[in-house]
Amino acid sequence: MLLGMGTVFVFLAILVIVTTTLSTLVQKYGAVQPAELIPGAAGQLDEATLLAVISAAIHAHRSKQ
Amino acid sequence: MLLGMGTVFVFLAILVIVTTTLSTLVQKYGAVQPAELIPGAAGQLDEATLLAVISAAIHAHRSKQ
Amino acid sequence: MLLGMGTVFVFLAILVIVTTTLSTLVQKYGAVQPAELIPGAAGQLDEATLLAVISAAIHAHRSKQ
Amino acid sequence: MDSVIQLLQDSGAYQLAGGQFVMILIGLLLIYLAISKGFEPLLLLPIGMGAILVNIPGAGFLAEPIYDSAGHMDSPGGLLYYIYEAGIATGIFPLIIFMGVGAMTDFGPLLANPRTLFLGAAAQFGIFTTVLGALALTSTGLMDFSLADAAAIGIIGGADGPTAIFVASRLAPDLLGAIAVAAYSYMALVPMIQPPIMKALTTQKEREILMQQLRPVSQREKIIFPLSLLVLVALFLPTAAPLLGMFCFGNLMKESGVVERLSDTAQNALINITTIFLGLGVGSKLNSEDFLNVETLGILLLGIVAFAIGTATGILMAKLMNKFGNIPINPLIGAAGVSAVPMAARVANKVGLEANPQNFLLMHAMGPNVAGVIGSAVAAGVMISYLG
Amino acid sequence: MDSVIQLLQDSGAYQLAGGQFVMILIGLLLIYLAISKGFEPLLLLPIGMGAILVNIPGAGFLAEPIYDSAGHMDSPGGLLYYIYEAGIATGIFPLIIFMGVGAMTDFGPLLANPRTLFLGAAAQFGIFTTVLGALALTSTGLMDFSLADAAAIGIIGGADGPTAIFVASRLAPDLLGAIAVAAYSYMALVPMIQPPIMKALTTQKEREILMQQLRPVSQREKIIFPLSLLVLVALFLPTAAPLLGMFCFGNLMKESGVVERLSDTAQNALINITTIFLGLGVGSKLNSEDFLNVETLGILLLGIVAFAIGTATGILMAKLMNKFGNIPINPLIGAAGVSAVPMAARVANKVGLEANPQNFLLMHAMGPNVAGVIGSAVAAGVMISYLG
Amino acid sequence: MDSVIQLLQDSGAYQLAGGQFVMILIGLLLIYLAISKGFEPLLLLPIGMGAILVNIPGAGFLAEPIYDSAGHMDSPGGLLYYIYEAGIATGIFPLIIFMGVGAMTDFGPLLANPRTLFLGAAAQFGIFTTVLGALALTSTGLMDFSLADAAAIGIIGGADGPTAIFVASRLAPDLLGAIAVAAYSYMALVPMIQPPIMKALTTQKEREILMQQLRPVSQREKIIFPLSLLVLVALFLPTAAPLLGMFCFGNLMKESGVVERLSDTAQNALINITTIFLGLGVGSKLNSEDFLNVETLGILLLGIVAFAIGTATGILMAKLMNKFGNIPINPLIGAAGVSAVPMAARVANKVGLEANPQNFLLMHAMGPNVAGVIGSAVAAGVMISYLG
Ligand code: NA
Ligand code: NA
Ligand code: NA
Repeated sequence: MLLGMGTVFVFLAILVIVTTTLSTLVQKYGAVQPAELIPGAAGQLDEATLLAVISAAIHAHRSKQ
Repeated sequence: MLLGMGTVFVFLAILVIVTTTLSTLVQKYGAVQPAELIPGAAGQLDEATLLAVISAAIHAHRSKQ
Repeated sequence: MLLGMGTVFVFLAILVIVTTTLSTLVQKYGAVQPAELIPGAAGQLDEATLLAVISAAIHAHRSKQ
Repeated sequence: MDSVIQLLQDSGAYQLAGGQFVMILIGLLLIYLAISKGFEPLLLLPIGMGAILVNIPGAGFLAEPIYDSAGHMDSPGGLLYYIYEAGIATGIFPLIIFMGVGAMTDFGPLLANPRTLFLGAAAQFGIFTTVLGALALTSTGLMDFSLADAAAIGIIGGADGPTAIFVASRLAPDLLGAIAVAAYSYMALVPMIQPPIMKALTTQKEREILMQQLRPVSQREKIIFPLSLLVLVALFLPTAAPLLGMFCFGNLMKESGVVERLSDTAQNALINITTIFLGLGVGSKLNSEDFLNVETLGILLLGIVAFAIGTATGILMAKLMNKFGNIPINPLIGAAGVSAVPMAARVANKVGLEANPQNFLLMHAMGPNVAGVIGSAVAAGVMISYLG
Repeated sequence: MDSVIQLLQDSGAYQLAGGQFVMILIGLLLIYLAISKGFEPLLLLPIGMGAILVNIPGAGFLAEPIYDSAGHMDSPGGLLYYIYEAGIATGIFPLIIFMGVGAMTDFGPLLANPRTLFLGAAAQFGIFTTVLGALALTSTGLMDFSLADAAAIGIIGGADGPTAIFVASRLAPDLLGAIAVAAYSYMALVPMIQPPIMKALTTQKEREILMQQLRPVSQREKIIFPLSLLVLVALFLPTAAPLLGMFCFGNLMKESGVVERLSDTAQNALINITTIFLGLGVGSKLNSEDFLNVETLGILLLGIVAFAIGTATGILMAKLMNKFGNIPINPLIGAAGVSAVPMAARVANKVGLEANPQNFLLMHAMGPNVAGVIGSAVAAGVMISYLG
Repeated sequence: MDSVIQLLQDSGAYQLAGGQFVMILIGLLLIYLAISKGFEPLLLLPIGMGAILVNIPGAGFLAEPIYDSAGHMDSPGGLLYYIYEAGIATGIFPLIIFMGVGAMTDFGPLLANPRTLFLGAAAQFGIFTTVLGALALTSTGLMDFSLADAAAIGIIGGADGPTAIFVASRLAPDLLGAIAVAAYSYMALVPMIQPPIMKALTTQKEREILMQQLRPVSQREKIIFPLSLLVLVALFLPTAAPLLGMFCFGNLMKESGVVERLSDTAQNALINITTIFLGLGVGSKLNSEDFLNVETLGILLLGIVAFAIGTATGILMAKLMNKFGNIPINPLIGAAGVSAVPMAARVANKVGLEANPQNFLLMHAMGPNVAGVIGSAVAAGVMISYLG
């Protein structure tokens, strides 16, 4: 039971750390580009990005097998 | 078939009696406490009531077995 | 594959013909009775119509068997 | 070339049997009546569409899924197969609809004048005489109805769609399509079926009877009513508990006032979703083998007889009560006891107004009208108790 | 004559065993508490109705369907059988509810003050001590709880209905009815259970502590939070993924702002439909064999102990954090860590206002309040990981 | 100590294989594209979430339920297992979506100018050339697509999500995830894929062509259209009846005007609920074995080729019709024939405005746009007729 309670605490402690870190990062670097969050027309490079990222992922995975 | 029709009549006759009786009772005794019907904060004695009633029910049932 | 594409074309061509024909008919004969389309009380002869049509259909079908 | 032949053989025109063609026409007729004549469109439009879809040869709407020996699906079933099996064969869809109807029903007029429950009882007489009628037709040798079939047909006289579908799904699944079509068609035809009977059985003076204004009914009475109905069902007629239990549940959600979001959903999103699928599922029973029979003519005939008798006995009961009671009842509201909510109550109001332009019977007729819903659910319970 | 006898034998009064009668009264009591006392009516009204329906003898609400050897249905199952098997035994309904709750949850206050997650963690202490309590009661020989039962009972202390139902459906289905009733009843009783404990464990001065205004939280942070929570769950506690995954999904739909129609549906039509059926299904577990036991008394007792301990440890954790941190925390908000959203946060606010009329704790208490939801879902994952 | 080891072994990090990690990243990428880039968020957000959930090791989202020999459940299945099996393997979810899309579709522009159906037919050319392309890729030995796989891939070129999912669930369930992702991604990319092709195949003068104003279309024509389409499907292409039947049903509910509450529900609550579950279910097919293959690259490549060819053939057909007809057609609206409603029509409008600021093509492009939906459903029927 201590283990159970310990797991809850450790997990939420990790969540505190991660959340605090990410919030700090977002407040530092993220706040300036609100436009990026507005949904609408897709960006210019998205197609290439999408294909490139998925292709890279597949190749990376296959080369490991 | 007479039996079927009879059942419908007897059942609805009982419903007439029960409904009339309950309506009379509600109009006599129930109309003065409209506040009780308003949902909201639970009353002061509910917890004790709930536990007492369920406990009593269980004991009553077990003692019969 | 030509067959597949052919099917799509033939089907849509039939749809063009049917649609054009029906639209012409509706524009010629249908436009004057807009009241008939307004939902509401059922017409005077519907019951007889309904029964007659369904009965006729059943008899027509049974006589073929 | 083989491919062309296969495609042509797959085509509906090649496979279309005469019966299926007739059933597609009947589906189109139901849609026409729903749209152009306003015949119960919420049900008859989906039923008509289901009838068309299920009769398209080769479309597989009623195909059963095929599983391999390990239980994995080799080939999926058709949409209407799943809808019918999950929602209608199980009775789930009519019960959800009944819950929603309960959440839309106001028992106030009934509670203000509980004696109108007797009118709702009397109008169920049509149900039971129709059962006898079905058995009589069978004895002529022209048709072949079992006792369970006869009971399911009789319930058309209850003038309540979900009740009829629920009973038919339990007692006579093969007749479900015809019974549902008859029930909803005649409910749409109430404004034509009832007035001649009402006028024949009442005098001008009776039709002019003014009724006393209904007393106001408190929220508390409206909350207690579904609960006491439920307790009576539990004590005396448990086979009516599925229908009346869900009906009382829906009504309690509405009247309690504490679960408005559930009540709203039961009256809107949930009942609408269920109605779409119920209609399609009922339509899927409109196949030529089950529908293009002389039995369907019998069902249509018996259905209208049931309606007519129920209307008559409702009126006659009101006249009888006037003999014994001292508060006058306009016998026209007895006709509303068949159910067909709220159409029958509106018809009573209209005929009353014709007799006397000051005679507003609508609220008075709502009492027997909703009593008729309870009455036919009780009758359904009796039928299932004997024959289910 | 035989027919009359059959009808009487079918009647509920004939078949009604004492236990069923008591259970129907308990169903009526739950409905009374829901309507007149405002006890979590969205759940307790359907649960009470389910309890009544399932205890009507002969109504067959829990009947299993019967199939012939070819797999065709001979006799359909009862409505509550289908609801329970499809939605509760599978865990689907609590997960859909959790998605809807996620779509209604604002993590803003938590993100503005992430340390309040520790309060939400501390308040889960009640869960684990209750497990020990259940095992202790078993060791007395008075009751008989397995380790899985004890874990399911403990989760009542999580003060979160869908979590309790989900865990009970996996670990102790026979106790599900009692556990759900206890969980929702005590959640309704939070305004009575918590204040005495809060006052006993805090000084007047502590209750007067004013908290700093929360910083505004950007949409981007609110989008990133459910995703990072989900990734942490994936990495460290996958058995919590069903509950927290759906919770994060719902929250992401809301915060992303790009799928408003889905978010609206998850918060309204879908959660309402599911709540109706979840309540009926839970109520269907309120049968006399499973509920009229001394074990139910143990569950009720342990449930309130769990609530009390969770409240206490939440407050004590806040006091401990005040020892080490330099930003003061009003320890009253620690009590909101048990969950019972948003009731516990409102109680913290009310007790805070009593101590100091300028002390508005509501938004501050929402942080530990939603943290408590995460905390008990994590605890549920731990339990299922060990015992599932 | 053993417990600690078990907990760690249960943890996702311990079990996480490389493939699952990559798939979770792809899920996050889809969510990023949905939220930040506005890529079809209604589908790609739930798909991405489904991809993440299903790849959490040990979470059991795809676990099959286990039954004992008496048919009682020993262990429940995972949420995504139930969603996939009930809604996608059966084809139910795409059909419900198609009904909702039908209830949202206005055939007015198509009826005002029925010749645009030919544009919707021509743009399906991409579907069939892509099938050849898939077979060609297989013949290179780099990839391995069966004929059924090739057909399912080709349907990406139909630019219609539910059609693609329906066909893939019947013909190539293992490729369903990749096909759905490709279909929705390319639909989102229409504003980038189409304009270069449109400009390459048309002259400035052609793009400037002004089209005659569309005549008003009566409600009666709009009611007759779905019914006549349905009858033609019944006669000539029954394998297209599931998709087109539900589409016509939805459209008829809308245009009939007599079942507004059903039409509203089909367009809102029902389609939204289904979309949430469809997305999660499709996402559940994004597992590493099926997705991290060279075949997925092939699907992505073929999908964009299909889009490009469909766009081109739509434009070329419009130019061809201008050779023979005397009412001028702006060839840009031919590109809208691929479907991708209403994005492709908006793109045609935008490119038209660039050529001539007075040239409003939106309503003209809606004709081929909805014709493209019919066209790809017909193509789907052809494929299933040959290969299903
Ligand atoms: Na009735
Ligand atoms: Na909690
Ligand atoms: Na298309």
